[in-house]
Amino acid sequence: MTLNDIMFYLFAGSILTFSLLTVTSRRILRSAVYLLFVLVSTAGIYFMLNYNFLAAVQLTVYAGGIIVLIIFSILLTSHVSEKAVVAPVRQQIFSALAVAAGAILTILTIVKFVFTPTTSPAVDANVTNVGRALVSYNRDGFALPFEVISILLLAAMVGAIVLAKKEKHLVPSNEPNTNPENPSKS
Amino acid sequence: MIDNIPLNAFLILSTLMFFIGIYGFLTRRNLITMLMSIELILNSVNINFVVFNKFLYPNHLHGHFFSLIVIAVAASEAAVAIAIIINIYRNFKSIDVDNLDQMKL
Amino acid sequence: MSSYAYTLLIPLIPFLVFVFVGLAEDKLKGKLGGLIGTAGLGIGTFLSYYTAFKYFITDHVAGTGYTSLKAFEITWLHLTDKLVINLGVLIDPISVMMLVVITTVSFMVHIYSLGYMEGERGFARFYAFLSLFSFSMLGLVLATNLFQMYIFWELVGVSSFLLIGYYYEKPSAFSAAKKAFIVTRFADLGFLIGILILSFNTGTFDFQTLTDPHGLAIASKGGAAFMGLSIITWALIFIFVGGAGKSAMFPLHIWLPDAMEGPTPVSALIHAATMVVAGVYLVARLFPVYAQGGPVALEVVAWVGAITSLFAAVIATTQTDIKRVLAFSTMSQIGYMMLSLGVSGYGGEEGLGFMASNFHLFTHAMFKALLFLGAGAVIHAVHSNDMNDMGGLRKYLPITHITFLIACLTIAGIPPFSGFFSKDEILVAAFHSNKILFGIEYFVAGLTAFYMFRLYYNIFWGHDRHYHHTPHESPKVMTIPLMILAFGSIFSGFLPFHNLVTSDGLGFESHIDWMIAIPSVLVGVIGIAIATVMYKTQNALPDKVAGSFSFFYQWAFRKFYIDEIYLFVTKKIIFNYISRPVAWFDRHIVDGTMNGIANLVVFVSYNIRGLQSGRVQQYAFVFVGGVIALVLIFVYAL
Amino acid sequence: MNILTLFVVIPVLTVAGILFTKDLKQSRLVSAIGMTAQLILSAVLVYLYVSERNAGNMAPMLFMYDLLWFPSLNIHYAVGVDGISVAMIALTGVVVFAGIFASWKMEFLSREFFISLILLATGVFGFFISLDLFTMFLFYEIAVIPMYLLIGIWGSGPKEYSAMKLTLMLMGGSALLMVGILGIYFFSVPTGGQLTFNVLEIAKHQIPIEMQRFLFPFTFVGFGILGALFPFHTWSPDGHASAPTAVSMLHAGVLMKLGGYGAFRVAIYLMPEAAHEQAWIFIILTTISVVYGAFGAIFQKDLKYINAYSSVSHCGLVLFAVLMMNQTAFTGAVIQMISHGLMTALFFALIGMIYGRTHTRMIDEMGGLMKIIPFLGVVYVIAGLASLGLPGFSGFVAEMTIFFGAYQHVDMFHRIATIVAVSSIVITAVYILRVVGILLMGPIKDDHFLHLPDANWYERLSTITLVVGITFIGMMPLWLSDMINFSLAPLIHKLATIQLPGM
Repeated sequence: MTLNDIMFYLFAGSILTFSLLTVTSRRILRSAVYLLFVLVSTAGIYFMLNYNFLAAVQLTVYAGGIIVLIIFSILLTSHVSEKAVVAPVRQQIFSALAVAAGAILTILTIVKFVFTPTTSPAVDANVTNVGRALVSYNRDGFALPFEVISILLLAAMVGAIVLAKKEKHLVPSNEPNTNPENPSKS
Repeated sequence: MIDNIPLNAFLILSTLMFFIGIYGFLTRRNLITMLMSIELILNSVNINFVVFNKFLYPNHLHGHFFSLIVIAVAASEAAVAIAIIINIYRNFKSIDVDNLDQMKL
Repeated sequence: MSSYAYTLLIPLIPFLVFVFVGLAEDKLKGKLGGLIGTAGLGIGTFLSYYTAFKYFITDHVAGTGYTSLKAFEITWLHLTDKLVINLGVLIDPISVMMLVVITTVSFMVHIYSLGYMEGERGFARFYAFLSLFSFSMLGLVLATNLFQMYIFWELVGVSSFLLIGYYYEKPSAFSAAKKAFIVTRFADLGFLIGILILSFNTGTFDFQTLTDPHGLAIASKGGAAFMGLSIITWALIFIFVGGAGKSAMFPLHIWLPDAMEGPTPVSALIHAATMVVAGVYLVARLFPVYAQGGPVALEVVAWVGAITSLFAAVIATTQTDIKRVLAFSTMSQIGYMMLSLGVSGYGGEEGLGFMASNFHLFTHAMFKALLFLGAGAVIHAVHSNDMNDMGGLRKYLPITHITFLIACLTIAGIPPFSGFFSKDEILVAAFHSNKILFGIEYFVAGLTAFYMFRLYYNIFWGHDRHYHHTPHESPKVMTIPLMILAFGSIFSGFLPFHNLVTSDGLGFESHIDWMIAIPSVLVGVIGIAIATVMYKTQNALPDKVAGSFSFFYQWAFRKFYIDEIYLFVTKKIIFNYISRPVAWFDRHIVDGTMNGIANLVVFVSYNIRGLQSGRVQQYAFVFVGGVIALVLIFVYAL
Repeated sequence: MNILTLFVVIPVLTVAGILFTKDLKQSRLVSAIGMTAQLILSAVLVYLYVSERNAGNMAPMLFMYDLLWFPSLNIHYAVGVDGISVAMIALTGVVVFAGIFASWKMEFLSREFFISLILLATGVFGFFISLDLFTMFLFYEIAVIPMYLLIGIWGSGPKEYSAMKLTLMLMGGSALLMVGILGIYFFSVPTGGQLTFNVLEIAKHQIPIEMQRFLFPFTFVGFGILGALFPFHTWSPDGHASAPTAVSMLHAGVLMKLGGYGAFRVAIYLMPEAAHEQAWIFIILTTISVVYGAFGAIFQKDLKYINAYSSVSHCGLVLFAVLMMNQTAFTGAVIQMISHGLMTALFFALIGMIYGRTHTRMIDEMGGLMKIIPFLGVVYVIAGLASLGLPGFSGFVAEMTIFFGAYQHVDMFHRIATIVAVSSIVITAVYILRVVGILLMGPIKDDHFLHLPDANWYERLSTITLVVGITFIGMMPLWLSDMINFSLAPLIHKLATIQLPGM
């Protein structure tokens, strides 16, 4: 067993462990942190696969951006010490069963299926190649998805702002005494 | 570099991650943790894309770019979702998904 | 032939009067409506007498029989290729005789009612209905075919209904009207079924074709059998059911006593002289078919007639309502007529019963109308129907008294009044046919004399009651019809019926059989004598007699509980055990099933609604489950 | 323009006219004008039809017009009339006319009311003139839908329930009908070639007997539900009881006739072989309808329920006659449809007027009304007498024709069914007289009723129109029966020539 193997199983192990912890931890903030570990480990996998640019994006956007966003929202919506309400046991069992069945099915399919890799020479996924492909509008270029994504991001940004902005009388408040100290806010 | 690790190992890893994500989505009551489960799912899918790219079609970078796009989508999705969550929280004083059955009316 | 076309006017004038008076009822002040009606019927009466005169005397070629002829006919409706409903006017001996009877009695009643109904609310309405009735009855007797007869049969029924229910604010009057209509309607059901069978098997409604001795109806008497009798016989029995209903034969008689709730002139016209003999007329009309196509049906007719006459006479001896006594008497007399038809044969001397029946119908119409109108005059004077409220009226009502006495003697069969002649013919006919029936009729003759004189003595003799005001004789407009009818009662017996109205149109020699006549007169006299002893003066004898037969008396007084049986069947059984369950069944089972289906849909959707809970996780769970299931199916199972 | 198309155009124009009105007075005026025009048009049509026939035009359908409007399924706007349709159109004209005047005082949402009412009439007129099954079905649906609104909005009592029930059951019928009609369409030309919805075209061919066996029950029951076939009649009592006057009139008077007409024109005409085979089942059902409806009516206390059950009985007689499948019975069926249409419309009109005065429909709460409102009382008695089959009124003609037609079958089964059906005349008499007795005769029960006003001019107009129709047919049935008889010739011919498998 090479070091590479060990590295892989280490990453895989941490991904699975922290994934499980993410979805089972009763403290939301901890879940977020566990998620961060999962994402970082995933980035490690990408590194191992030699997709350095992707791994970097994964680290910055996911681990850096999204997790921060999530943590902020957690802090906004609940107390740090607050424990998440757990679903009823029945729901957990059924979900687990369904999930297990799904996983087994999928894995069985994967195992049974014979993959045939292409024999064409590989392309190195270095930053140059990636960058070139990203803005190329040739047959293997990704200029159009790139633009689409940029528009999507813009739209998401605008949407997020609009949604999160406090709007007056969005829902008529049934409890006018909720914020008695700050009536001008609502 | 990692050629001796079989493709199936990656796929099984991503499958498990995917279903763990689904499990989380099904069982967590908190909207934010559900969102995190979705991130897990997306992540597992990303792994698949990348691995297929690497092992089966190294002559292209399609899987790689797909992952990139997914990450971007995930980011914007997270942003919008969190905006919605905050909005919901403001209106319902709760982000427990069980309280949010107004949709059926 | 068309020289009789004017006869169409006889029914048509009353119809027009009905339409006019009926529509303009509010506008006709005072007696105007009545006068119009009376005038219209007067014309009809004149035309009828003219027709009778013309048919029987002027147009008759001596030595030949009377033929039947169609004065007028139009097609009213096509049913099938063969069955066509015509409306027309048929002139033959019995229809002409009936014309005379109906118009005479109706005209008398019209005149009489001018006095009797004076000041009643709806005076014009009364005359409109009377005209409607006259129209229907005339249309009935002039019918050229069975179906026309049925049409007018129904119309007669409805006009009777309207007239019985004339005092519609009185619940008893309306329920009597309803009862009359429904009972006769029930009988008409039999009539209709009979028509259906008969017309299907013969392919015609027409009387001339039906009664043709070589026609299908008579020729097919040995045809397809059902329960031992030929189809034609069954048809005839069914038709007789209709006739029995109209003529109040046992056991369909229950409506007639109640029908006395109507105004008395109506009882005289409809429930004594004309409508109730429609059944007799019906059998007489189809007599050739009965006699030759279904002798068994004729036996049924005879027995039903005999039983009814006995049954009604027994009840009549116990009743105290004078109109009801007369009603039962009517039933009894119609029973005579039916019996007479039933024992008759066809043609020549054999047809004595047929002749006797029509003869009796004629005389009965006169004297029974007289009795009813007389009773009306009495009621008019004392404002009561109950003979216990009457007595000693002969001083106050001299004309009524005399005419009533004449009528009583007539019905009792005392010579030389007309009832003697007609009843004698019936007894002779019965004697030659069936001794048992003959015996019954002898007994009934005695009973008749007894109850009529019981009635007579109770009204006009005995001691005075305390009247609210002194009874006084009715106005002339009422007494003159009484006198005319009394005249008819006395002398109509001398009409040569055996030459005029016979089963085959040919006259035959008839003579009084003194071997039968003398005992029958004696029986009548004995009946009168007993009544005289018991009722002429107030004494305790009637109560004693009643007491010694108390059980039987009670039965007879209660009309043998037939009404109660009917009530039990209709109210208890039909109403409670058919109609109520049907209503319940409809509401709960049939409708319940429909509602059940609807509720099932609601139930299912209510439960399905749970799936659409709005809970994202539940959706996701189903989604995942669905995906897994699909994978299982498509990847692993296939 | 084709005269038949006018029957659809005039109501549509009337509806358009009502849209521009402001209040009750205007909208009822427009409706009255439109429907009077319609009535006159019906009369003109009858006249034209009769004169055309007298001129020797022997075509099975007159005034034909054909317009392809949906080519890919070969759906035409094909119209044409024979004696039967003409008679039904005349009936509809009279009933709608009377219905407008019966709802002269409809204050609540009057504009919408009249629009719905006339839309309903449009559907009915369209149904009767159509020769194309699909167009016929379309008009049928047009007639059914406004019903829901009319009962649900302007009804009384449990109106939502009744409206829902009525509409759902009729829609259930439509669903069955749709199966039947599509089935007929797909097997309309068994020899191959362009499929068609046109009744006349289909009638030229024989639909395969196996398909007929399958389709006939669908079609017949589909129409039968509308014709209150036992046990699918329960919408009728509730629906009628809740519906406003004019709607009850139209519904019982005309819409229920769509069932009988359709059963006759589509089910029997196009599938005579299967009809022959399966008639016995439906004869049993309709015989039950006839007697059962009458018995059901005896026990009711609500005037409208009584009349609704009586409609079940009378409409049962229509279907009964249709199933007897001979000329006389068919004629009787059509006359009965017309007669019952007029009578029942009259009844419902009267009930509405009485209800408008006494504010109750329970017969035991009323009594002696004859003395207070003599006009309505007399007309009620006339309607009752007509309903129990008194000669001189249309009911008698119809019933007699049916009974005699039905009795022409020689076998015991038909005979017994006929005799059972005949017995309904007695039961009918019982319930009619019961109502008349309790309602109109006897002493006045409630002093509040003492000063009720008698009929107004519009009420008189409405009822007299119907009474005249009833009496006219009752007195002179020959022209009507001849008109119908003539039009039955193609069907009778078809019936005579069919090969009956196994018979």
